[in-house]
Amino acid sequence: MQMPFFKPLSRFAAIPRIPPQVLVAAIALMLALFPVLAHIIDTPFYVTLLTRIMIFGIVAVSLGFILGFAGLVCFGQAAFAGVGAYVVLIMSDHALNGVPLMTWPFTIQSTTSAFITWPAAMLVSALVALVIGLIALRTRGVYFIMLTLAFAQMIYFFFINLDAYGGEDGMRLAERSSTSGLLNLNDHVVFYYVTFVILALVYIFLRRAVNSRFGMVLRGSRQNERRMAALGYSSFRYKLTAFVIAGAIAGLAGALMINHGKFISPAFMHWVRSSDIIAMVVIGGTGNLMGPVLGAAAILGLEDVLSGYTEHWHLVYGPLLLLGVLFARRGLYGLLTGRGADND
Amino acid sequence: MLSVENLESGYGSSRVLFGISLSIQSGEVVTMLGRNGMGKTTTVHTLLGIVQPTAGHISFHGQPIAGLQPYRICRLGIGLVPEGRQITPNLTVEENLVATARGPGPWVLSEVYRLFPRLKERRRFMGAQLSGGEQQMLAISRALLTNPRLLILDEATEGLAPLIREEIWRCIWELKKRGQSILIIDKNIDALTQIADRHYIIEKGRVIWQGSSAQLQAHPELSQRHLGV
Amino acid sequence: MTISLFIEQTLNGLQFGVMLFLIAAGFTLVFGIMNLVNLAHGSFYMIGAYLFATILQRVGAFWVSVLLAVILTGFIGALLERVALKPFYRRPYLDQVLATLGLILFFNELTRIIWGPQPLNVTLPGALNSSIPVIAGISYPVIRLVILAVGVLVALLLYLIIAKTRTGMLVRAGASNRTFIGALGINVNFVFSCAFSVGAALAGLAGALAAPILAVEAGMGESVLIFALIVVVIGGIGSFRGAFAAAILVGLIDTFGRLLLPPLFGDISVYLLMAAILSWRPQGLFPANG
Amino acid sequence: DDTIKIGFIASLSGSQATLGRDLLDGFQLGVDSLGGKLGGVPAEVLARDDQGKPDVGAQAAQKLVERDRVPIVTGINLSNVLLAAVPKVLDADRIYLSINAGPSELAGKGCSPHFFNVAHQNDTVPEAMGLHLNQIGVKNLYIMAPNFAAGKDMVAGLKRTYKGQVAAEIYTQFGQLDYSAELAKLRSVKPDALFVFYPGGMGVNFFKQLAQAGLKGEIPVYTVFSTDQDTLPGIGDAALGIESTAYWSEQLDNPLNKKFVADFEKTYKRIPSPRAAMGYDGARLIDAALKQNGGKFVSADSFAKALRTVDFKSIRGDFKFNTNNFPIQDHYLLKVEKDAQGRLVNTVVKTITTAYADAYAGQCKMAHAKP
Amino acid sequence: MTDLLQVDNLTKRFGGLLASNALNLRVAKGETHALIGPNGAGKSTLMNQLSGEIAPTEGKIRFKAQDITGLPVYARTALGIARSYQMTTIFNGFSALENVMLAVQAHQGHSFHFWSNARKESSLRSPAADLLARVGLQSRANVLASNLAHGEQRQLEIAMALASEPELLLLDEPLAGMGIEDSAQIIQLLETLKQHHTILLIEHDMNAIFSLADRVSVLVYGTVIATGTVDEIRANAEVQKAYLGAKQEEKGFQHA
Ligand SMILES: Nc1ncnc2c1ncn2[C@@H]1O[C@H](COP(=O)(O)OP(=O)(O)OP(=O)(O)O)[C@@H](O)[C@H]1O
Ligand SMILES: Nc1ncnc2c1ncn2[C@@H]1O[C@H](COP(=O)(O)OP(=O)(O)OP(=O)(O)O)[C@@H](O)[C@H]1O
Ligand SMILES: CC(C)C[C@H](N)C(=O)O
Ligand SMILES: [Mg+2]
Ligand SMILES: [Mg+2]
Repeated sequence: MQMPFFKPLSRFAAIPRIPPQVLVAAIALMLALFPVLAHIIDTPFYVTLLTRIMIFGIVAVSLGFILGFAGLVCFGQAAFAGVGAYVVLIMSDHALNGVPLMTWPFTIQSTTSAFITWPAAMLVSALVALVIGLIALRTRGVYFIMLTLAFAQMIYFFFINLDAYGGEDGMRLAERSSTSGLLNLNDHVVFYYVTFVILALVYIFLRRAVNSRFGMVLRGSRQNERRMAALGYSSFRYKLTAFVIAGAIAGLAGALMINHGKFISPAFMHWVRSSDIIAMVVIGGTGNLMGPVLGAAAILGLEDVLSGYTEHWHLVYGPLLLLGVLFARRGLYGLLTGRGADND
Repeated sequence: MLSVENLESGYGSSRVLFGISLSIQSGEVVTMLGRNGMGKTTTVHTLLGIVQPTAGHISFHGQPIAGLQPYRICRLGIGLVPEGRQITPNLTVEENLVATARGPGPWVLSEVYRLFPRLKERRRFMGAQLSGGEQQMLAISRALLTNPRLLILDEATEGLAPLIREEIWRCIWELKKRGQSILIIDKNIDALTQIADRHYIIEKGRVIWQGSSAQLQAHPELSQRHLGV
Repeated sequence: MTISLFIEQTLNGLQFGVMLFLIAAGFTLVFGIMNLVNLAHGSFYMIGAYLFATILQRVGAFWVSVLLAVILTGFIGALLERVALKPFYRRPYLDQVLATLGLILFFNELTRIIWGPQPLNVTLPGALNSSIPVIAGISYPVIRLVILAVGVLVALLLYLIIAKTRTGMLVRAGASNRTFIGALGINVNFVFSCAFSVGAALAGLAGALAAPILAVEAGMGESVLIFALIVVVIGGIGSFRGAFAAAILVGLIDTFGRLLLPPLFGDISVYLLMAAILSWRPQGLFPANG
Repeated sequence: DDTIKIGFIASLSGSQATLGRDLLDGFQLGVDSLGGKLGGVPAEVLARDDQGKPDVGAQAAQKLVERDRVPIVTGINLSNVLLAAVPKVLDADRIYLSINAGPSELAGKGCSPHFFNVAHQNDTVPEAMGLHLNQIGVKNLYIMAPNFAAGKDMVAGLKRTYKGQVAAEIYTQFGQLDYSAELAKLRSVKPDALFVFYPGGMGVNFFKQLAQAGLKGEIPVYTVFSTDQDTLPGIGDAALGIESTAYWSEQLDNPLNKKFVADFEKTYKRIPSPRAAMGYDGARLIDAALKQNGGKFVSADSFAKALRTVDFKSIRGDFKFNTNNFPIQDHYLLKVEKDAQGRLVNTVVKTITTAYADAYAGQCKMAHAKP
Repeated sequence: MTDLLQVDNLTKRFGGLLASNALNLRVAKGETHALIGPNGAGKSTLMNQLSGEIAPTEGKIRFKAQDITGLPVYARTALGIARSYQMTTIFNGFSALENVMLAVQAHQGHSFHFWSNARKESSLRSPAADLLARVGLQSRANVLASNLAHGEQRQLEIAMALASEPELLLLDEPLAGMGIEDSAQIIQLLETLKQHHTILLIEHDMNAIFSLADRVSVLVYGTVIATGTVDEIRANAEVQKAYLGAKQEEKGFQHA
């Protein structure tokens, strides 16, 4: 019954350990300097790739927050991001065509301004998360997973049937959000740094949150919900709050995503995409916030490399995923730092 | 029938048993005594192959059993009443009993129902719905129904009401009269000294004393020092 | 809606339902009982379909091909359990989900390499490939009636085994007390391996029966997988009765939903059903095991 | 650089994978038939899988132009993927040459001097079918298609020429597997005829189920793009007798085509589909245009000019680009029959239109746009 | 004597089984009230209804004269009821101190703080440290809860229950699975708690009951068949027949 053969990789003593603070600083520094480096060695494409990785990193961190600290395995994080993307798209579309967002009971004109559309994306995603959370958080474990999956699929089909905005085919964003002339978002490097700053802010905020009183309540209810109630906590409210925060952050990532790729289709909101996000979190390491970012980088990077070699790259990627889960129990973060959950 | 020599084992990297040796003859009732966390349950688990021994020998009826799968060891004739009851929550009482029953032998369903009429009343209940004490009765009955040559009771009277506990001692007494070999771990030392033939005191994964009930009673300082009585 | 349309749709719904049950039953065995979330269960469905199509091309006899495909799929299931899934029994759900997601990708790619991207053509021999009048005015495909019959038969058989036999008890006892059931003389590993490969075989059966109706192609497992998952959850994890009831319910709702509801609601009817049922009963319809 | 890189995106997995595979195989055969060179320069085809998903296709296109720096991208089979991916190519000032998908959006107002389609504009093929249905006197037509860009184009094209009544217009989910509910509905309506557009795996499912339900004999079925060699082997005999319109067939009788079909069969052991044919044509068109420019891709403008002006012999016979860079070509009525070896093939029944242009060219306002 | 807890006509039905059967119970302020009875009599079920984890079929529960029958668990805790479980339930991933800090935080009720580091807040740390000291765990404050010995975990659990400064402590078999030494330690702890809290205690360990309890209620088949002082209960013939056995337990088997 013992399984000595499958010793977790992180137990092997030979791997050098990096202190978490050093790791975080190194990653931040590397991200901050990367465009300069890319410019020097003339590989601007990697600025685009890294922007993408950071955007997915934001989605993954938002999931890592609720998954690792509140134990909420949400199969709809990509859908929240998708909603955010559609909000920016639809608002911009209306603004560019001069069609008001609504005319009754009063008229609201739309805008392409990032200062309005991005918060709007967060708000709408948060609202969607609120509604879903109110229902799904009444269940636990696999039932919760399945309910979030069901709601994500409903969102997916909602957009498939939204013919006015492309339906199944998706829709293009004609131009990136405007910033009142502050920044030129069309510039790859500017956009890169905008993404980087947002990722950093999200990371810092969540990092504070998980160690705050609120975060302690989340961690407690992940470990023992029954006990939390006996202590006098209504876990539901805290989990719902966390769920909504995660939804809002994913929505913000969606706003970045549509600006980055200038295209969104419902396919992005399919449950399989959400499972990609989960893979990022788990492969990166649950129970801390840098893990999901590492996971996003590892998975998107691997995809980029493998798919360059062969169209049959899934043949390699699939088993790699399995082996990654099997051996790196605490994820890349655990592998690098020797730390596991709750040591953040 | 059972002989254990220099048994060592543990969990992961932490060592718990440091060379346990003991033996049980046919028809004997033997106890393991000791304070919390000294390795009594671990010894039992190692005997049954639930925990793998890292050193030492175990033989049952002359056959070496160290390293065998638990189900094989059980089939050789060891019936376990595990610590913490470990009954199956999603089977009914009767299914819990039938699922692992094994013949031939004196123990059949009607016989255990005679022993614990309460179980008969509850036989259509799910295991999870039983009270703590009822679960304990179920665990004992389940072990008896495997018709074991050696019965192991690990804290089998824990959480039982005094009346029932009394009933269990009476039952063990009866089993002993029928020639059943039994290994008991329990906190009720007074009861044990009356029922058992021999005792082993375990401390920090070693046998630090062994002897008969009379010897144990003759040395109250032993109990005081090693058992906290 | 005319009576005949109603009857035909009911048959369609029931047929889809039993199909889902065949897949969900295996999933329930593995998930509800051994506590293993095997998303690659849909791959067995696909493998069953491919094997059936390949064998049928060689052999030509329908039932022989079904049987062979089912046995082979069961065998592949046993192999997979041994090689890849054993270490995951004691892992959290999340690890299982990801690992088996990886397996899905692997199997899809492997079938694509072996059989190519072209869907396989399955032409049924003789009478199976026709339709027969069920009641006045409606003829219905024979193969769909066969599926219906086989599904109901398997459901009955499973019910008897699970509810009435000692094996059934052990299977139900399942993961809840793995260690101590073992210490009481049961070879739990063996029981689990058997249950796993029976589950795989059932999915293979579903695949073989679906092959004549649907395109046999890589990735065919995932679309049914989600519905099978929904069935398991609506029914209550680990409950066969629940899975059967839920499968029929889902089959009917989906079929009629697509006919009667506006497109959006037709598409999401099953998801709505699940959300409604779970917010009413968070443990599904039949929460107890059995 | 002494090689020319061609970015090639197509559905290599998913329900449309046979289309992607045929496009790629045809294109590769075209390159191979030219000695592995295009315009006299060694060619490298960078094939990418879009999985049938627009966002994946767009992502692939971006990578091809930004990282691999390919001057020309081609391949995409699905219109919705194309619509998402093409801007990535055009924004980077490269050429996109479509060898299959021909959505209306890119033929009219959204046309571009750097976008070409050597295969078809989606609407034209069902337009030909509409004409045929009028000729044979269909009065009450039941229409089914998947709910995505091409599906909508197909129905729009059909309805542009078809004069009879429409009994019902049903859009199903893209990638739907089981059509039993829709078939029951169809049976209850009892129309004169059925028109469907179900490419790839969807077609395999649909036609098999149609036959099993006993509806195939009862209601005549007409289709476009759904009973070609990329789906036909999957459907099997259930496809026998179904009529479709197309601008190319494996049975088309001209020497260039005969050589292509024979070469393709020899290399890939199967009969080519129109996708394979257009892949082949696409490779040869690129070759011709590059040759005209001396084997060099200097700029998108100069290469586009070459594409428009080069004298290019298509294996389908008469072909030329319209002002919107979409083809002007003939359309035929095809019918699924068995050939001498008992294989299912699309025989040419008759010609329906000649030198037919799409309906959108007039809306295309490009600088060069004078016929 | 005022009654802190009043249970009237409480009935809980599990299918056909009456786990609580028109049960009446009074727990007076300040007393230590023991609940004994045969296995399956419905003691834990009563406890669960008092704490709010399961809802009664019928009947009323009043605490400090307020009807709490329909309140959720956390709301009852806020009113001053705390419990320990028959099976240890603590936060295994936290240190002993963090376990208690979380309990203290619950009592303070300010948990929607997102920014400052809770582990460094002295308003949480010092009360938590005091509580650990009260149960005798001060030296183990930084040990991960899962690494504590069984007895220590029970002590920790009691410390957590105390954090809410409860008026009523519900203790379900606090001595279960405990060695003789550990038991003695817990009994000693309960002796001191007695002075400040009202306690409702379930135990099968008669020595503990007889040394701790002010009053004892005997539960049989979901009904209280007797309530009285320790001596009254010990002498009660019905109780002997239903629960204690004719003689004191340990000697029982001799005549077999
Ligand atoms: N699963 C486990 N993993 C790690 N350590 C364990 C495990 N089970 C027990 N231990 C440790 O092994 C030691 C011996 O435990 P064991 O359960 O054998 O003691 P015991 O003598 O049966 O005590 P008790 O009287 O409390 O039942 C203890 O220190 C305990 O903490
Ligand atoms: N969830 C449930 N469903 C059905 N029956 C239950 C449930 N919980 C408890 N019971 C039944 O209610 C009765 C009372 O159980 P309870 O756990 O309250 O007993 P108890 O007095 O605490 O016993 P013990 O001293 O053995 O712990 C038992 O007969 C048990 O079978
Ligand atoms: C030709 C068809 C098979 C495909 C269609 N043109 C599309 O864009 O999807
Ligand atoms: Mg023990
Ligand atoms: Mg109890």
